[in-house]
Amino acid sequence: MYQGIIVAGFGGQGVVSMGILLAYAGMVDGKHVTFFPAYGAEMRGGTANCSVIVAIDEIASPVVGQPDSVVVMNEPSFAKFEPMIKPNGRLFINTSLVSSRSKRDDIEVIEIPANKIAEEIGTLKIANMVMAGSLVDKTGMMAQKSLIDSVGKVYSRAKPEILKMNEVAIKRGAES
Amino acid sequence: MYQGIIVAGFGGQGVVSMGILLAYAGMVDGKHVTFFPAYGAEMRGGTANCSVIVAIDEIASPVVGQPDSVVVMNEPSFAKFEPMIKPNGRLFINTSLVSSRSKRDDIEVIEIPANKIAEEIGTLKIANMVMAGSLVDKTGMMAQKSLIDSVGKVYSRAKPEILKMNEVAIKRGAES
Amino acid sequence: MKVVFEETKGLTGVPMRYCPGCGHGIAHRLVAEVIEELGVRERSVGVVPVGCSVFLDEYINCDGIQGPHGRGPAIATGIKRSKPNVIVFSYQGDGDLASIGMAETIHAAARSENITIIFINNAIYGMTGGQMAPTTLVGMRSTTCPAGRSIEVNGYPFKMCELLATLPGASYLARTSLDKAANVIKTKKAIEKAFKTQIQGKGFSMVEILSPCPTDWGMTPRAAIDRLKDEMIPYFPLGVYRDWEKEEKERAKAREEDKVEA
Amino acid sequence: MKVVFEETKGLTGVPMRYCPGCGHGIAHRLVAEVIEELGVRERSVGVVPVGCSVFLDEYINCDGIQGPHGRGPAIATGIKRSKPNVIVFSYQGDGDLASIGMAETIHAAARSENITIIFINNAIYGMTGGQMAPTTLVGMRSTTCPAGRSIEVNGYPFKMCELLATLPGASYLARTSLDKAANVIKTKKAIEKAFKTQIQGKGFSMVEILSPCPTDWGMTPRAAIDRLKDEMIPYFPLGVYRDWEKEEKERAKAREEDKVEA
Amino acid sequence: MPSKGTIEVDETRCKGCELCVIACPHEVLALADTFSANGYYPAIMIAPEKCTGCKLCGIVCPDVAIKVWKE
Amino acid sequence: MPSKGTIEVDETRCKGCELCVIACPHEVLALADTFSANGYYPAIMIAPEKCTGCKLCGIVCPDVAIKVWKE
Amino acid sequence: MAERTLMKGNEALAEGAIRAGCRFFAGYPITPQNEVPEYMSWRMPQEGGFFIQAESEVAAINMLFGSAATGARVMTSSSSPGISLKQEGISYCAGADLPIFYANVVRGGPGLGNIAPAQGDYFQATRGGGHGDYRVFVMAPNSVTEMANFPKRCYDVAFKYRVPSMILADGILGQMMEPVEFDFDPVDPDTFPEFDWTIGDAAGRERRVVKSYDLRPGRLEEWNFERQKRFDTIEAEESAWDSEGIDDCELLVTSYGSCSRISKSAVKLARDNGLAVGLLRPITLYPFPKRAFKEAAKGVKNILVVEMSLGQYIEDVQLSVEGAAPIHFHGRPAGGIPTAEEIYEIIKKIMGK
Amino acid sequence: MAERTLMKGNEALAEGAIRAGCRFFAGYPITPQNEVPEYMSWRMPQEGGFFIQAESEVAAINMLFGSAATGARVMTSSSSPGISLKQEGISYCAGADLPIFYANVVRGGPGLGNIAPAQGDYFQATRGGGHGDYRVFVMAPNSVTEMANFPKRCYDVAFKYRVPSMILADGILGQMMEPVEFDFDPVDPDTFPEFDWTIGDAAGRERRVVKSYDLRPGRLEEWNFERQKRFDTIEAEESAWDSEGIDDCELLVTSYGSCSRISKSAVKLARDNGLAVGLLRPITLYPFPKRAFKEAAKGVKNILVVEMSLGQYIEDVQLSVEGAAPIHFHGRPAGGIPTAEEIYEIIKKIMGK
Ligand SMILES: Cc1ncc(C[n+]2csc(CCOP(=O)(O)OP(=O)(O)O)c2C)c(N)n1
Ligand SMILES: Cc1ncc(C[n+]2csc(CCOP(=O)(O)OP(=O)(O)O)c2C)c(N)n1
Ligand code: SF4
Ligand code: SF4
Ligand code: SF4
Ligand code: SF4
Ligand code: SF4
Ligand code: SF4
Ligand SMILES: [Mg+2]
Ligand SMILES: [Mg+2]
Repeated sequence: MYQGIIVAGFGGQGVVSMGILLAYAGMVDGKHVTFFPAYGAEMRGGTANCSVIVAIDEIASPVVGQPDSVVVMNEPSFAKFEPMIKPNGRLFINTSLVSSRSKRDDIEVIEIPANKIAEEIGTLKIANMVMAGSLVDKTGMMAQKSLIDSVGKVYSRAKPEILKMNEVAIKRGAES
Repeated sequence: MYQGIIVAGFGGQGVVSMGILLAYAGMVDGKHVTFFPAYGAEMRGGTANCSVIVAIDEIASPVVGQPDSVVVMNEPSFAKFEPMIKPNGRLFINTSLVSSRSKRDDIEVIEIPANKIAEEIGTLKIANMVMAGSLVDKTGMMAQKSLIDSVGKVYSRAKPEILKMNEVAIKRGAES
Repeated sequence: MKVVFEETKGLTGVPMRYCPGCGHGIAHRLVAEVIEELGVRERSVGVVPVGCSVFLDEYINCDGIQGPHGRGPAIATGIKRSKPNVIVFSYQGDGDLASIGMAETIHAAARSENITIIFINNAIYGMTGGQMAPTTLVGMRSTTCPAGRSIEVNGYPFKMCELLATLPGASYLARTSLDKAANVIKTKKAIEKAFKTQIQGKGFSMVEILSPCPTDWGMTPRAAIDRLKDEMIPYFPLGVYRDWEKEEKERAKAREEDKVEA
Repeated sequence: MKVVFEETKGLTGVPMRYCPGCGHGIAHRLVAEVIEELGVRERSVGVVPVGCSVFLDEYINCDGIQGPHGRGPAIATGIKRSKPNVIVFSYQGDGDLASIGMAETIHAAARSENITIIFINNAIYGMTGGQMAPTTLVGMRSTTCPAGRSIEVNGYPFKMCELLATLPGASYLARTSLDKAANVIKTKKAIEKAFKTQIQGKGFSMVEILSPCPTDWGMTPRAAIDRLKDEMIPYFPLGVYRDWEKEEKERAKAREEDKVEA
Repeated sequence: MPSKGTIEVDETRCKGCELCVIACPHEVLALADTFSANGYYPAIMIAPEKCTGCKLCGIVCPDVAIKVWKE
Repeated sequence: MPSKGTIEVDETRCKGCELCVIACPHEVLALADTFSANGYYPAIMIAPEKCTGCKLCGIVCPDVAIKVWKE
Repeated sequence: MAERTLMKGNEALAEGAIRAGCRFFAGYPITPQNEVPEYMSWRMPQEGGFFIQAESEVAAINMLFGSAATGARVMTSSSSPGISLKQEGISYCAGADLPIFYANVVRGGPGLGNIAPAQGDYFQATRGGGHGDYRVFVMAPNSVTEMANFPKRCYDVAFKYRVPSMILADGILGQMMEPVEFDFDPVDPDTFPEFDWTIGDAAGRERRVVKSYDLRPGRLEEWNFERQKRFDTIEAEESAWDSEGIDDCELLVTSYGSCSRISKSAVKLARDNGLAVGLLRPITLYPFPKRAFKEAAKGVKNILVVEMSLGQYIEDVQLSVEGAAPIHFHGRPAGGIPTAEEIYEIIKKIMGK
Repeated sequence: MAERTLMKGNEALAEGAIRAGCRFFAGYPITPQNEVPEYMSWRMPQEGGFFIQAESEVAAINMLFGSAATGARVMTSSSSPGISLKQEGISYCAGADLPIFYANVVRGGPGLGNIAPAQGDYFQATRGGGHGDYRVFVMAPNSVTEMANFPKRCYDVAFKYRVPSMILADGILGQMMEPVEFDFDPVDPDTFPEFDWTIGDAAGRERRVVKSYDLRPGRLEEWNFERQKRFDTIEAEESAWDSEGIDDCELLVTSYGSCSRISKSAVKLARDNGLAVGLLRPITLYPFPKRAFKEAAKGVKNILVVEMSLGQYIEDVQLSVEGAAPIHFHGRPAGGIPTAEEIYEIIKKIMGK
């Protein structure tokens, strides 16, 4: 099992924290993991993205050139990362904010109205968790439990009710 | 003909200007020349010295490791440079200020009461010219005329009577 | 109805990439308006700092040069001394001007180098993500003084206008703020005066502009404006700190009075 | 008869290699006497500059450290922050302190770094052979301003005490001179006060000492002393520019008066 | 009362910083409650009739997003 | 009148800068007219009887060449 | 197995230095290493150490100079332009035999360049960007765990030989997160022996002077020869490297730092496709593991050097293998990051596949 | 034959730069190059140029950065520690493609070292002491006449390729006097063509920006590749060297700069004593005359490298001759000046005489 993932969206959509959570959860799950944020001046007020690798074997290159999975949280990210996905890879689209649809037939596309689901659960802030739930479920790269258990570790200062909402979001994501 | 010369004395005794004059005169005389001053912090208030080479052939190394001739204008210079002279080389001592005498029998020693002679001519400042006159005469490295002609060029702002005294000093040096 | 306010030709028209509510955008526009209005745009060179405003050259419509962090005044000196007819302004942040570039700033002022400095004091290192600046207020948090700036370790924030005012070479020095429209208007006047100082060959001019950095202050633009008003201005008083013109007049007047008395 | 004046144990006894009539010798002796008399010699570290006084470590009888030109205040900061009990003084020339080291000087003062600076202002670069210093007087000749310092090119000489006095972090600042015995005695008092400032943990102290450099001024020592008196002191007024003790007392008094009034 | 002035906000430039809203002396402006294409809530005129064309909104806008007309 | 003080100049240290000569309020000192071993004209007492042991010469000497005694 | 923590490279570097006894940090912000000073700003006080944001990189290295002279384990870090500014100070540390530790989280150059990961400062790191004859002990980690553990090794070597030491990383290593395992227990600086070269408390001993100069004729030369002997010992004893599949390979690939991770993926790809390819990576860049390279080069037909710069690292390979096999080159400067696939294509081409 | 003037090396350097069109000089005093700024301070105004004593070396190089961007022929000079301080600025000049000229009159290092002549800054000069992938065109004069004439050549190359250029000298060359012959007529900067990259007067043209950065993905890499091509051309076309008796020699001696003068005396001594010894000296250190070395190495039994440093220059010789003959080394660091006699003894030993 080797999953090279890119998560992308607006700053403020929790893209980087989702990446860290995935890496942490992968580690808890006994996998090898790396996380690499895009950083820099060109990020000011623009898009944010990061790369995560979760794998059974030791990870050599931490650079994700051709992602196995891409999570796009907003429109500009779609344009930038959709073409990079490996053949037979997966594209996770937050359809609440992204209206473009992939024309590629060599990838699997998973469409999730993440904002809508998040709103239903109680806060827009957990749209990223909905996506994470779906990603972990579809790729099978780790146990859902590992992901859920990690939330409390990564957001160690979050209140119990928020943690609970995160768990719900992950599960709803997995179901959709 | 190859003459590697070191001139040494107190700061203020005209050691460096004597070196420059010798190099200049050598050039006027059609020789190859180099001049290299000792410089630096350790010179503060202490001794001054410089190396001059005058030669028929092109000069490769400008560094005078073993001088053919050494001119010592004061006591400390004697101690430092007398031992360095090449076998069969020459030591020019300003006996007005240097009381040490060489014990080497493989060099020629020329003793000149330069300060006394200079005083007689009219100013202590030309003691260095007395030594230069002797050096050029004994080594035969250039025509005395080249040396005398150069004085006016190197000290271009000097008054005619001073230049005249320099000429006298050079001649008196050559005679002693 | 007539257009009474629109984008100046002093700007390139490229949308600026600064954060929402960032003062750099306002300051850029003011500089652009002034060089356009004074008719010197085509012979102006902007010395671009390292800082958020490293993008300045994309926005202000004149020649530009981008060099090492903090060395704007030295670069400006090189240009001005080679081409005295060129109008040179060095645009700098507080880290750039008052930390790494302190010596260059002070020496350019002492030489009364005939250049103009636009100094954006936002009390933080914007570009690198919110570290302490030499002008960070005591008690204010940053990523390198997470418990708040302490006098004990970091000392007192610099008041650059006051410091430079002690140098005879500083011809025009003013501190303004971007907290409200009236002060933006005053800022523009100060910038204009600074450029005129240079155009008339009167020597070193600098306008220090108190400016919000909502992002690295961790605030909404609205709250940042309030901090400008409530915390920055009280510590960094606005005003003109040196004015060669006024000083010349005063000297002339003093001479007149001397004459009358005599 | 009793010995009333002899070499202090604060000196090593090694004869100094400075030029005849050079002020460094006097300043060295004063510092040496003070650290000996205050009983801190064994826990003192002298930060040795690049300049003629690069030989300081051979003469003053305490630990020493010699680093890059102009960075004394930064080096002193490193020592003091690692070993607060050590008494650190940075001995610097005008080129060292006010030209290449300007930023370090100003920032150490702003931080109120608890160190002492002995600043020898001889208005020239002594060690390198007489180039213009940031304190070279207008009109004074040097090997890099052979026609005399011009305001146009080189700007105005720095008055470091006045400049630093604007910084709240500067706790004790004084300017003294070595032109005559009375002023040498005052210089020693100022040095003593500066070290006491540090010993009592009161922050940044500096004594600026106007000092002759007969060699690079191209003068006899006697004439150099006259220049100190006639040209240097008028431009660089002697006196105390900051005194934390006085300021504390004044503040206390002001508080008292407030109370009485209330 | 017909307005004495009016403004135009360039939605592609506006970043919803609200500075113009604060600056307007006549409470003409507010932020929209829907995202722009750039992901910001842009400024809009909520009381256009009150606009005097005083330019203050333009003067404080960091993104040169406002154009002002006056009679 | 016997002198109230006296001084000693260390000839190996004195560089003949004359500062002590200038500083002495009683014209006790002058430079010698013969070279020292270091090539300088050292300070000497020319009116030792006038010395008060006031230390001023020592205080201004850059080369710590002077030792002063007083009654 | 020690507990694994997920850490950013820059934070691991900072934490690793603290655990290795670092108690003085002076730095100045610059991307992509800002997490180092930021981490230090809150961690140092917890350990009774001192953190200061200096007014500049020049001031920072000179603060280190002062602090190191008191015997403290000191650190500074920066990225390319900032490291250039420190060169004078580093030369002084070398000249005064002060053991300092610093890190360069390299970005794209020259000049302001960009803030992307790069390896363009190899020459500067290994050949002394500063003046005079000196070297710096240079380690090139390729994982966050190595970022965490190498500071300790740097201090150990720096103090043993009294030379400067550094870590040469880049934006990848600084910014990425990986699980970290520390391979040593935290060191307590209070347990260090007294050194016979530190200044600051002269009571009961001869006074000492820390300096880098000697104007007496010939003395500085002797001192340089003595220092050179220390470097000779370092070259003989302190080099380190890592290899994979070099015993039976036809093509030897070599890279250092983050780039070696990418090369490793490429080599795996090649092996998976039946090509006899091996990987050799230097862990210390100075001293360069010359012998290891000479050995490895013996059996191979070709060597491929991959670096994120335009022909710097390759010189050390050339100097080591001395023409034993043809050397091919693939360099990506100023933030260009090669991919494993791209390297694999080059491997195939060289091997005629 | 042009008239010969007796000049100090530093003065010849300054005069040579002025005659080559230099009209902007910013510097800061440091021994042993003080005569350069001192000379400039009175000569520049005579030529309508500008001299400024900057507040520091850092300020000086940045003043050059500004002035060079206007198209002026600019110069700075310093000695070792001062050159280290300029490394960031030099990297920026390289990054912004600005043609600057500077001189390093090297002294003993590392650190403050001493002020004696030395060659310890070879790595820094030839390998870019600053950050990023760039090189500097480096010339190594060995006489006062070359000090006078090389600035012109430096400007020509710098402007042709828009790269930094420098002269690597030392205290011997800076301080010695020799008769000087200029091999070119003074250049009038007013006759230079207009450049299409300078800033300062935008009327009637598109505005321009001089900068060294590009944050757009991939662009900086492209720019670096383009610059590298210029360096490739420089390597192919601009190297220069000098030789004596290399056609029939058994032992090849090689040195650069002042040291090559001393080696020349040693080689003469050897020839006079019937030994087949030749001398090869690089005149450009970057580009290094690799081909000349490769050629020369072919016939010889041994090579002797003599440098006034501890093994820096030797690396370029090694990289050039690629093991063609055994290389012997004689290095004197930090102000140690070898004598011709001392080198001759080594020659004899190597040749078994
Ligand atoms: C030599 C050097 N040091 C550090 C940096 C990193 N750096 C870039 S911008 C900056 C400071 C930005 O703060 P400021 O000058 O206040 O400008 P702002 O972004 O706040 O407008 C720093 C430290 C650099 N590029 N070069
Ligand atoms: C980086 C660097 N730049 C320049 C020098 C050369 N240098 C040595 S001392 C000095 C200045 C001396 O003047 P000052 O500081 O006034 O001390 P003084 O000799 O007058 O006491 C200079 C420029 C140096 N050693 N290092
Ligand atoms: S970080 Fe601050 S200074 Fe920089 S663009 Fe954003 S708001 Fe402006
Ligand atoms: S040059 Fe000047 S400062 Fe230096 S030792 Fe001589 S007199 Fe003193
Ligand atoms: S022009 Fe004046 S009144 Fe109209 S919207 Fe702008 S600020 Fe308000
Ligand atoms: S000030 Fe400008 S950017 Fe801000 S909300 Fe108003 S129009 Fe938009
Ligand atoms: S002690 Fe006083 S009186 Fe005696 S010589 Fe010295 S200065 Fe003159
Ligand atoms: S002051 Fe000292 S050095 Fe000068 S003449 Fe007097 S004794 Fe000699
Ligand atoms: Mg700022
Ligand atoms: Mg001085």
